[in-house]
Amino acid sequence: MNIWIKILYAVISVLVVTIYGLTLGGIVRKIYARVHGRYGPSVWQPFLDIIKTHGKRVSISHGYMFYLGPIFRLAGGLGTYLFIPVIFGSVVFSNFSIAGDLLLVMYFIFFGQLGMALGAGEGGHPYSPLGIARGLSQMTAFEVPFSLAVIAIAIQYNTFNLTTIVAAQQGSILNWTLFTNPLAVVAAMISLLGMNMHPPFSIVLAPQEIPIGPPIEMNSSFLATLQTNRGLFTAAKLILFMNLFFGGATNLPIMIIKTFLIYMFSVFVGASFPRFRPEQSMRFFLKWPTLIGVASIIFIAYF
Amino acid sequence: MIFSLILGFLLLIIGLYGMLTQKNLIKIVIGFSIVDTGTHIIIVSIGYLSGKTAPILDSTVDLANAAKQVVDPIPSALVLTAIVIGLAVTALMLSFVIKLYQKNKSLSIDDYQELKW
Amino acid sequence: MVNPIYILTLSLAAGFLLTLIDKSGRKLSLTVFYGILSLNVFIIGEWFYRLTFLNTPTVIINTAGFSAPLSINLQLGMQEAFVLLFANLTALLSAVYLFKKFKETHISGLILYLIMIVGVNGLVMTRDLFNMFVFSEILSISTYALITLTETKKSLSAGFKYMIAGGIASTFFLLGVTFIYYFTGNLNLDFIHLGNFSNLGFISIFLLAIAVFIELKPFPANGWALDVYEAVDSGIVSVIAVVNSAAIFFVFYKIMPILPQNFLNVFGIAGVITFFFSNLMGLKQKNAKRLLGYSSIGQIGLLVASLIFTMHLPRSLMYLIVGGFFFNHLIAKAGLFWITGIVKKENLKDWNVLKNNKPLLVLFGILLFALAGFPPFAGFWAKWEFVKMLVHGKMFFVVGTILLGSLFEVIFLFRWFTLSIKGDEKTEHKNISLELSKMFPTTIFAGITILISVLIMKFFYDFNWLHALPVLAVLIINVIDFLPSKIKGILSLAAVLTYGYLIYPLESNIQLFFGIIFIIGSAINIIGTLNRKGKSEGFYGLLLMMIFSFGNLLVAITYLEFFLSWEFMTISSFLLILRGKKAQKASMLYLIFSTAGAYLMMVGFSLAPDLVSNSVLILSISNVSLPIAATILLSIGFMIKSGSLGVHIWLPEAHAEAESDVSPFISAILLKAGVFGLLMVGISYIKHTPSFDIFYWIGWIGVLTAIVGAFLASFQEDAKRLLAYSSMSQVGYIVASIAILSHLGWLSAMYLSFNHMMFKSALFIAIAGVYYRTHTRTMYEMGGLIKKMPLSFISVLIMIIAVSGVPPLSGFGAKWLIYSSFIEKGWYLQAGVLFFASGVSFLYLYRIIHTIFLGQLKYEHQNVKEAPIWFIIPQYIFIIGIMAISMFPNLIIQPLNSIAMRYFNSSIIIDGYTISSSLGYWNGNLVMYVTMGVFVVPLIFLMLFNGRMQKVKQFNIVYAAERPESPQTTHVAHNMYAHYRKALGGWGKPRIWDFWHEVSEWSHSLADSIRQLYTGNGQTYILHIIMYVIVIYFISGV
Amino acid sequence: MIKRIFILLALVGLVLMFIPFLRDFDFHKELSKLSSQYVEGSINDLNTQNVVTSVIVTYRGLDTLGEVTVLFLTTAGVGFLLRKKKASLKTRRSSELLQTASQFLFVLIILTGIFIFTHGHLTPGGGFQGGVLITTAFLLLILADVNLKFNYSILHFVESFSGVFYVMIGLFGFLILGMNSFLDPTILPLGNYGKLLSAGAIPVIYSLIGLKVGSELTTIIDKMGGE
Repeated sequence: MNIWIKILYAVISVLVVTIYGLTLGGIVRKIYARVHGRYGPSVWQPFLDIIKTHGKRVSISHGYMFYLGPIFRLAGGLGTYLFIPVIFGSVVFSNFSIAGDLLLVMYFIFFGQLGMALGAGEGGHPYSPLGIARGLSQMTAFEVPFSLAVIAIAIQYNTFNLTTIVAAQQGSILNWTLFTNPLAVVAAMISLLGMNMHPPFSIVLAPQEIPIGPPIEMNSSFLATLQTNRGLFTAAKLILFMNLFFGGATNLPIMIIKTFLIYMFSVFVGASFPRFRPEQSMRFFLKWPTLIGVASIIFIAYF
Repeated sequence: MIFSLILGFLLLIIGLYGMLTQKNLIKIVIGFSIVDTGTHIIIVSIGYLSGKTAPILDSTVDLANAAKQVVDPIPSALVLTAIVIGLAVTALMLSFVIKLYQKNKSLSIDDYQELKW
Repeated sequence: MVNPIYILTLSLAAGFLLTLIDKSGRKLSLTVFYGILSLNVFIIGEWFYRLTFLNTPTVIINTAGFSAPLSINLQLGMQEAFVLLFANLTALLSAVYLFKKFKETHISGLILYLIMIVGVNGLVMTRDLFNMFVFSEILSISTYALITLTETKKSLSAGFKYMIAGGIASTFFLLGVTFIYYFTGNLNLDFIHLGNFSNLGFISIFLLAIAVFIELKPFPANGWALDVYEAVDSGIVSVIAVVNSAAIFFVFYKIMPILPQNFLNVFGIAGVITFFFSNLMGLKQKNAKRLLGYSSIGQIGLLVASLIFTMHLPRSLMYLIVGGFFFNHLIAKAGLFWITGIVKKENLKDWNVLKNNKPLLVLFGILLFALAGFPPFAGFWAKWEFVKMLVHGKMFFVVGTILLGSLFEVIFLFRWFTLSIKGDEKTEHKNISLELSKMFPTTIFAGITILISVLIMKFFYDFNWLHALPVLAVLIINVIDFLPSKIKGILSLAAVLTYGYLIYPLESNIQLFFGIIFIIGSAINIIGTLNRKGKSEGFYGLLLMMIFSFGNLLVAITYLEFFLSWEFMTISSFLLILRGKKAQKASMLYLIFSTAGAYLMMVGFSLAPDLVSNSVLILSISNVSLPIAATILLSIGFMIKSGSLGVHIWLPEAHAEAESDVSPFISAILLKAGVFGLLMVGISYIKHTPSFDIFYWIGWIGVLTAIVGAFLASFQEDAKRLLAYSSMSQVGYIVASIAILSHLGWLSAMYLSFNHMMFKSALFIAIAGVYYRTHTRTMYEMGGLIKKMPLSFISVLIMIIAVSGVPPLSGFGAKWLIYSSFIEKGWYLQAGVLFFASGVSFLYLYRIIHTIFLGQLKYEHQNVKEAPIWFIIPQYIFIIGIMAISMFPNLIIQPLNSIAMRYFNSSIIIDGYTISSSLGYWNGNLVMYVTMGVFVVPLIFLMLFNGRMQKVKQFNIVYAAERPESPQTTHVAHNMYAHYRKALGGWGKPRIWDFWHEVSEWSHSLADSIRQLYTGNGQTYILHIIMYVIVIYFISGV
Repeated sequence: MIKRIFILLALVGLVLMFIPFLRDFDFHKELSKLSSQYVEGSINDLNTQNVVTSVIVTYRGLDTLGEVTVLFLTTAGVGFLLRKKKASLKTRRSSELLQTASQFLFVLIILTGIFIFTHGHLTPGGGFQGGVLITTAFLLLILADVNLKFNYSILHFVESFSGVFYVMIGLFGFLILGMNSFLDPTILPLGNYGKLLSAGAIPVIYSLIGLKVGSELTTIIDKMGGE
């Protein structure tokens, strides 16, 4: 295939998913507001926010790493998304998944986080490293059940190839990992709560202690970049989960429904629970979800 | 002569007992002397052959058959050396005692144990 | 050819006449004195030469015109000549050492000394038991008297105790001799036969043997000897410890043929016990001379044991072992005692006067290394062969005891050494005066030690000259040490490259790969050392020694060659670490663990079957099936060097406290030696699958090392310590991947090794640059340095991305390979732990870059500059390397694939840039392009549409509308992951450290309680002797 | 107390160790082969009436040389230890009677001593015994007058030269009769059995030993006496 066509497809894919992701973000804010008994912002608020922040007249930078931080972040989101085959069988949405397998996606997630952390670090505000330290710590913790689940899947399907994994789940709803390997799915879904940083795992951006956390020094276009990424990156993660555990999607509407439902799970939990302290959060992940993950591996490998 | 052998061992033990229990340096040296003496007696007594004469082959001994008539000359020769050496060691020990006393005005072995561990 | 009887008579006659000669002036008597001593050496030297090299038969000299057994006869054979030569030489040099004393003291001193040597010579040569008694008394009495050469309360009381102990021993001897005569009718050793002994005969022999044995100072009946060693003048004590001991040891050797085997066994074990306990007690010793005393006693114990246990060996081997120990002990101990007399400090802590005294320090070092049995000195070879022999004889208990004892000895000797170099800075001392008469003998002995080492290497083992290269490097660099360090650095760089060129043809495949890590890696790191100012005396010699030893590991053919290079590597790295400012403790830890590891390896190699082929060890090992015990021991040895969990505690200390341009060598390269070794064990292992899957457990250890290392790194405040733990963690990955024993596993292990070499070198050099500018390693004291040191920042940035495994850099390749290999192998839980570890690694990676380079710049660092160019160059070379293999992974994957294919079937397919395993695929090239694309697009966008951006000053931040009061309070850096520590709860405690601390405390207090035996009371010592005799008597079961 | 128990234990242990000697010891009825050879040799080869002397001076001559050396060493050692100048003691002068008697006895004892060491090969006694006797003579003098000063040069001279001559006689044997003949007394004619001038160099050696022992012991006693 011509490389330019491939790039064109990738651009289309990115645009679609970014819009979807941002809309999703708007809906979630609405839901949270309603749960809190507020009216809440418009569903299109994220788009408005991006345009507004980007249009800010004053823009300050603390140095070149600060400048690059948001770019790292967005590149991380873009890359993660681009290495995932989004829709099974679709050429447009297969992205650059030929570059690598599940492991590549898992590690590319860190690309943006690390870059952002560095950029925020140069901002010099104490809240940034505070939030980052918490975020990194929590990340190490929720990665454990998630990676155990991924290992369980790798054992189950004997591959790290995402397309193969999705392919294996086609046919019947009972072929979904959700039903063939429920323990792994439980472990992974719990770690998704941490990944999405909704309560009770919202320690990184905890509004009472470290208002808005790492991005605190980010402004104007930098903030806009981050906001764009938030939509894209959230969607990318949801798609990854969908592919791994919920049979993937064969067309766009199914993808939207499935990812929406997956997201609703973490929104539902987030709206119902108060926030953990950092060490509580870490202990939580290292206890039950981890045990469930181990159980899933033992179950799938030896029974 | 079993008695002299017993005596020798007895002296040996007595001497050792003295060396182990007496605090006075000079008495320890005396103990050592007794041990020495005991040893010498043991040496001499093993050379004894009952009913035989000293190994000095003068007119009283039949030269042609001398080896049958005398006691063993070797232990006697050895003991002489042993005695002299014992004497030498004792003399040196006593000089040490003198020197120690001159330096520290004490003859108790308990006062000479700053070197340890 | 001078008749050996002259050795006795000339000295004797001179002794008799000296009183008269002295009347015409001390000068004359001194001339006679030294003349006779030299003449003795000459006569014996000639005999030694004839007997050894011209194969002159052993001479037997009868006396009084009668032959033995009627008269007393003397015998001078090769063994006698050997012992006598060194005894006389030591005596002569000791006399030279005592020159000042002899010039002033009473003439009797000279006489006593001269006749003491008569005693030694007679004792060694005579074959008559009673005559031995006489000569031993001559020896003893003169020694007793000479003890008072320095007349102090201590020396007098020590002398008195010595006399009493000696008196008791000679009483037993005399009784033994008497009864032996009675039961055998003979006094001549050659005419006493065991055959027709009655029970009483055995008791007599026992009395004789135990008397000699007591003179050899067995534990615990040796308090008197220790007191003597401590109290007596250094010159005399060296004679007592060396010459006397040698003579009495030889007496033991002479009577051995008439001793029954069960006695010998008991004595052998008693020797081993003596060795063990003396060295254990030495741990607590603070007094230099007493310390040497403990060591001396221990060595004699070892000597006896080695003599008894090697009796059945072929002569040449036995000579190497016993002679090696004997010689080593004799020379080194004499030299060290002399040095104690030059330094004149009792407490070890005061020995830091040596710091400013290079010649003396060098001598001290040589002798100490010799004494501790490090290569290339005689003791090393002896120990190697001895252990081998004991292992073959399945005497594992003895081996264990001896090696543990040796370890203790290394600990206390080198504690002394490190204190001398790095002791407390505060105490000021006057410089030591180096009298020629004292320096001369010491230098001669150090020289002889080296000479003998060379002879053994050349004639006994016939080593390739390459194996002497590490030592030669030190010597050569020492010669040109006056040059500025830059020149020496460039020369060293050239030397390393030349060396690499030289061994290149000897290498193939797997060696070539490690050769690149060892040699090329080192060469690049040498650039970092070019920043040194001044002369850096000794530095480059040690550095070259270490690098050459790395290389020699690769081309070693036999186990011994490998082990030799391994030990050279240990020595040189130990000394390099010791150069660090506060490295005393760190280097000790390193040495202790390395030595323990080396001993395990020694036993491991002894257990290994002989090599069949003559090719390089790493290749020929595949034909050899290592027994399971050998596999375990060798693996532990190698894992100690690679800092695996449980035995890692040396690692952070050594890395942190070494000089900052040395740390990259230690971390990036030295650890790989352990990896190389483990791989070697693995190669043998895969060819033969034993029932017990040891590598399964090694895999777990590796995995746990990775996670614990990562956590520990995250909790550090010290940048170098952080990097050190990071290395531990990374090497944990490598060890675990080796343990997988699969194609993919080894591929990942080698791939990560190569990567780790590059990124850890660069990181350590970067930190070296930062330290050079800021003079601190504590990270929270820095911050915001990105503005001052952008080049270093970029380098650290790239390297931490590489370490973390985030695509697109090469670190991801390692992660991909490792996880694939683990899943493929079926090690699922281990893979889970590694995932966790790799997550945790983000904590420390972020920490090091953030707390140093980001956040708030400190006021005191407002004016720091970019790191010196010499630090920047190697970093950017490594960056180029990392970038190259990130972009084109095939560059490295392909060769590694073919290496791993030697041992396993390939499990990957390389198709263009895509590498596929049975589980997944990865196209490094495409990932790189995509990443660049997604990175560059937003960048361009931002650059185009964010033109109005303005830069702000340091404190211009959203800070509750205030200006922060100081960078310190605004920089979140100290104890950054406190919450994590809290979350870990009890798991976060340093249990392993506590464990080793307890071990150390426990052995020290054990040592302390055992040495309470030595009450200092002469009577107690007699009691010890008598009890000892009785106990041995009943154990021997006469 | 514990120490006492240990001492007792040690001694009991020693007794247990020696008991077999007392219990099972059976005395020889005959001379050992070696001794018989000595007895024969003493008659035939050395012409020495006193077998012990021939053993001491000839067969085990090296021992004896060593023994002399030990004594010499002790002299040197004691001299070395007590090398500081000794203080003169203030004593009452001993009585006229004591002095006269001691001087009278001195000569007598010396003569006896000389007799004993010159006849060592014939009668019991010899160099050591004679030497000791000579010493007692000097001891007598010292006891009679504590502050007595000897002529040390003579003492040293005698001591040194008797030793050197002893060694030289040994070496003569070695030089004249071959390398196995160190201390061989047959360098001098063996003479007639049982006569004073017999047994080759044995009486000479024994006399030298006597002189040496005498002078050495005297020195030792003198050194120690002053302390």
